[in-house]
Amino acid sequence: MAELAPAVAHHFDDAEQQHEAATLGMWVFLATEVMFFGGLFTAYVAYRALYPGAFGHASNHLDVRLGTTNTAVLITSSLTMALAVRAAQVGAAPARIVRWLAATMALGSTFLAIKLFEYAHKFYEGLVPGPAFTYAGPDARQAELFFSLYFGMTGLHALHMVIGLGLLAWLVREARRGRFGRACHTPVENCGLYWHFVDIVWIFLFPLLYLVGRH
Amino acid sequence: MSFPLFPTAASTMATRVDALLFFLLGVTVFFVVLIATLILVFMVRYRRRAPGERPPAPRGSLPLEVGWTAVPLAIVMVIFFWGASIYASLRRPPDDALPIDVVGKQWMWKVQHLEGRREIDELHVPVGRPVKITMTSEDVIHGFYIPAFRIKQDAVPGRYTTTWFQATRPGTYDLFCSAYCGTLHSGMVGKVIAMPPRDYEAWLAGGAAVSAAEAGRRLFEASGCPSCHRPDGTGRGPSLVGLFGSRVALADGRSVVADEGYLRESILNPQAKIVAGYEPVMPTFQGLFSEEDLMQLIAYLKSLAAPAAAPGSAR
Amino acid sequence: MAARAPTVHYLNVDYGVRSWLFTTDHKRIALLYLGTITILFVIGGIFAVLIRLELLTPAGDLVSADTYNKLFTMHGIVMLFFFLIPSIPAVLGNFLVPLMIGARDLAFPRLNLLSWYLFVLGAAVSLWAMLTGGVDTGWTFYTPYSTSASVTNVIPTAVGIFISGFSSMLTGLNFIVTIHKMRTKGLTWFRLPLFVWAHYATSIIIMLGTPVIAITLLLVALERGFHLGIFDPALGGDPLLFQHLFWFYSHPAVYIMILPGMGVVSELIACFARRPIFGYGFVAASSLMIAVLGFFVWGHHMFTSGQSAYTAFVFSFLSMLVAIPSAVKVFNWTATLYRGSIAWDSPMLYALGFIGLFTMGGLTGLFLACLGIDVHVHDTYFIVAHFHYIMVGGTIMAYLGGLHFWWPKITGRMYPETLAKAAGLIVFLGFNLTFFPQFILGYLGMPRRYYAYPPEFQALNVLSTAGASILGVGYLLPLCYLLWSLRYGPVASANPWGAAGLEWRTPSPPPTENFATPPVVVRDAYDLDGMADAPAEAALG
Amino acid sequence: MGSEHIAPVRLYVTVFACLLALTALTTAVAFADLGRASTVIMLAIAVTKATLVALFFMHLWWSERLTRLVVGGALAWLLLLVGLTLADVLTRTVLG
Repeated sequence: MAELAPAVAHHFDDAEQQHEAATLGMWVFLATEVMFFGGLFTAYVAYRALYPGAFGHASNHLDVRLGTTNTAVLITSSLTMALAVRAAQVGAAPARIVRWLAATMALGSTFLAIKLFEYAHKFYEGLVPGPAFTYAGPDARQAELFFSLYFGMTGLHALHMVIGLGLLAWLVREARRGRFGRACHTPVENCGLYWHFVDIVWIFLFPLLYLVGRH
Repeated sequence: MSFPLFPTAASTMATRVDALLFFLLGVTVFFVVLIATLILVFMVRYRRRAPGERPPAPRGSLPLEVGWTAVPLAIVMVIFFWGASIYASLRRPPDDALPIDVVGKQWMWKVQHLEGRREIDELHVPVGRPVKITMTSEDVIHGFYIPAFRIKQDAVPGRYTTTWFQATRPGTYDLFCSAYCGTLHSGMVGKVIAMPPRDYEAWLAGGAAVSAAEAGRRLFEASGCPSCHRPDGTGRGPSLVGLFGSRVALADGRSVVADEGYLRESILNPQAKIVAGYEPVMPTFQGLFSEEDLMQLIAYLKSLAAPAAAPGSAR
Repeated sequence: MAARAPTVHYLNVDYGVRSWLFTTDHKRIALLYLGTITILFVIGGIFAVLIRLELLTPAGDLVSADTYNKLFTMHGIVMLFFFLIPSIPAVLGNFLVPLMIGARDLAFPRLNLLSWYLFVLGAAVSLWAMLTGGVDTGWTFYTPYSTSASVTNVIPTAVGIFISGFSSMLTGLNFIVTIHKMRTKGLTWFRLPLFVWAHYATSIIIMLGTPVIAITLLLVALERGFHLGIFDPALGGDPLLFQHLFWFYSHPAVYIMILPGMGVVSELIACFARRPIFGYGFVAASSLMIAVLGFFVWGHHMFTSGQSAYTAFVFSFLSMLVAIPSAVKVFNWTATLYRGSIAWDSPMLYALGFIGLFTMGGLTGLFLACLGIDVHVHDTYFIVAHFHYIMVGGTIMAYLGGLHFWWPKITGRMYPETLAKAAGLIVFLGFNLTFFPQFILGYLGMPRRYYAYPPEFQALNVLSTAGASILGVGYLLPLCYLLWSLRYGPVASANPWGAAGLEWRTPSPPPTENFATPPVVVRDAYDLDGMADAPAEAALG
Repeated sequence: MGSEHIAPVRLYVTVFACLLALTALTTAVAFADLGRASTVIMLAIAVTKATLVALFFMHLWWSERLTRLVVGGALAWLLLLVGLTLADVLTRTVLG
């Protein structure tokens, strides 16, 4: 999201201005992301208000253990990401930056693997909306609405994770070349902001999708 | 060829809407003329006479700014309250309104009169009596629009919407579909025939069809509903006598007013709102009843209202 | 200005297709946008011509009903998403915002170029969808028609708009960061030209609104393609939810289109009345007020849709409020003219035409915000007339005015002034003849998107079509003489209009770096005394 | 540069521990029979967790006012979108 010239680009006065511009740009971009997910959250809130019972029943078909595990995995990846950013800020050796970035990537991949497993399971259970939807419980139609939202929201979230992994892979390559240090760490910071944002989205998705009507 | 510039006004609402229109036209003409005149006068009066001319910089004026904020604000508030009062009456049909059901479908309007007559792309109504239209759609969104009555309401699939009018003049008026609905959207037009009440009664009687409630009762029995919904309340489902318009306590502690939308939902999606004290055992009837069937069923359920219930007790 | 030495500027610094396709210069990207949206305007215009020809007679006789439905859909999509939304921001804003704030470029030049590529890609996908079968949902994509009933290319069209949404967001993001972080020394917020204020407000709307339309169209595509039934009434889904999400963006989008136009008009009036805009602070603040309030009024598109009555009252009330900042602008512009020194140059004629037509458009907007009247005129030609007064009478007038005004800066050439005045007059007359009759048609009750109509509406439709042919000539004229001027127009000086503003303090056309030395601002916007400090030609050094 | 803050590792680890604890808590709340309150509690926990991530992992605690304005603006607009839409959905059957 940032302009990634290591030196000060020709149109900036100094590195300070360049860094501030890149940071502001990233935050403004994240604001658009809030609204992007906002459309789905609006749909969710409206339908949950209309069909609380159906949402409760449908939610029970999700696997809480996997959901909780994934939450923990993602939170841990946020920690490693924060440490990667810190390593770049303090001018640590490239190997250390790379180590934290790689850990973040490993955790992110774990999250996606678990998610994929969940999706496959839903597919076997016939909980994918569409002609193959075979939901046995009451309010099957409203449950289909719930699963449409489930796949829409987690799918969009997973897509963001994939993009995040791509960004991390690129960061690793640049870090190996020793590009990041005390003087240049804006790209690591901005990718970090993105990664944490994706984490925050999941922090809301988890209770809204997995924990409705559990008791 | 006729060349009208103003639509016929043939309902009680039309005169109210037109009055507001003339007020708004007055406001518009006043401001457009004011601004245009000022611009033209200034353009000529203060045209540049010498290339090096340097007019004094404006100093700004707080009173002026406040003034031309406050005056428009006052005007738009008048417009808001005036418009809102019309809309409030439009959204609240009189209790004694004659109910007529309308179903929109690509690309026709199907009308069901309570007494039984059904028509397509024609709507016969009595003059001088409020008529309440309850509508829905079988496919996409349609717009029920009678320009001469100045009313419009979208018919939305999956739910009921209502509007009402009281025709003031006998005649034949356009009925349009105003919400774009596909290929023959502009062919989804019909006629509203407003007739003196006596002619309307005669027309109604000419149909010789069974009433909507009676058709609904036959459906009700043919679908096996009475086996659970017994009138004395001893069945597995609640009694439906006197249900319409009453307040129903639900199993989850909420309560709802049993209006058309509630009845429709409870037939199609019985699990959504379970009546307190009953088990969620009713199967869904989605896909088994057409929108017209549903409206007949509801007409029947309405006819079961306890005779003592005062009209309008729903509110 | 005799024997001007061939100076190096952004146009002649480099030649060849590559130097354009890989440029990161905001001025060149602005020209890339200019070329692209001009082509798209012509395409959208051809659709409009066919629509007006079909409506010449009550019967549907020129094209089939399906074709007509595709025509008005594609006219709307092309004109809104691919012409009006990028028009002023991506062309004039791109070119001028850095110049006006004394910056060397936008904050993220490569994202700026990416934005143009995304725009071209989005437009190409949508046009491809139109050429291979078209789309007939109306530009509003209302569900469930768009998700289940339509058999046309809904998904690729939606994807095209989705992509172009990212282009729009990148431009908005660039403006916000640039205006915050890249202003030159001495250029405080309240010295900014109103054009910059307008673009700042516009960018806020873009950033907060566009993502919502993006996700909404994505959901429509997913519902169509993968049965993800978010809006499907058969599942208990709510078609009105789509309308809420759609209008949350698409109402503010009207302000994305008109606010930059207001910014242009402020510049034109200040220059040609030769005095700062009356009530500068109020005009600047009104832009932000419009941007914020514009988000609170979307429900006025849904008064007859089955929305709850209470919400309708709230939305109507809030819609009334958004009229106030617009009124404030009109009054302040008019007050600026008082005791000014008014030159009747062609850009000024466009600007004054804008005020008149925008006033009409704005006031008729009150009819639609007003609950009682809207029920009758909603979805009729009244609404068609209203938004064309805002978007064609407003935005396009301002766009043309701005294009004429900054043409010498952009190209270094003057255009034929007499022809430009004539074109302005023809556009104004043609426009009114086209769209004024539609107000009457609307109140008579003619629904929009009708391909055949009852015969009593014909006379007004004939008038409208006649006006459209005049309007068409009015638009073709500038296309011809502006192109002509590129080669034959007299060479323009750095500041041909005697305007204030940093963009006039650098040569025409500007060098790639915009300014030889970063300018320092010591005076308020539109203060002509500031121009004496640094004569433009001195920058040639 | 020096415009950004370098937080101690211990802070990050503390925040991380809090996030894990809150995750466990929210799951526990979900399985306890608290009626309607459970939704409110779970949302409150989610908001707390998101705030922790934003403030410390994303350095919002140390960032300039403009950044906070951007975040606040985005959240306000999200509430606007959800709020006014919900206002319609919930009041449709009230009148007429």
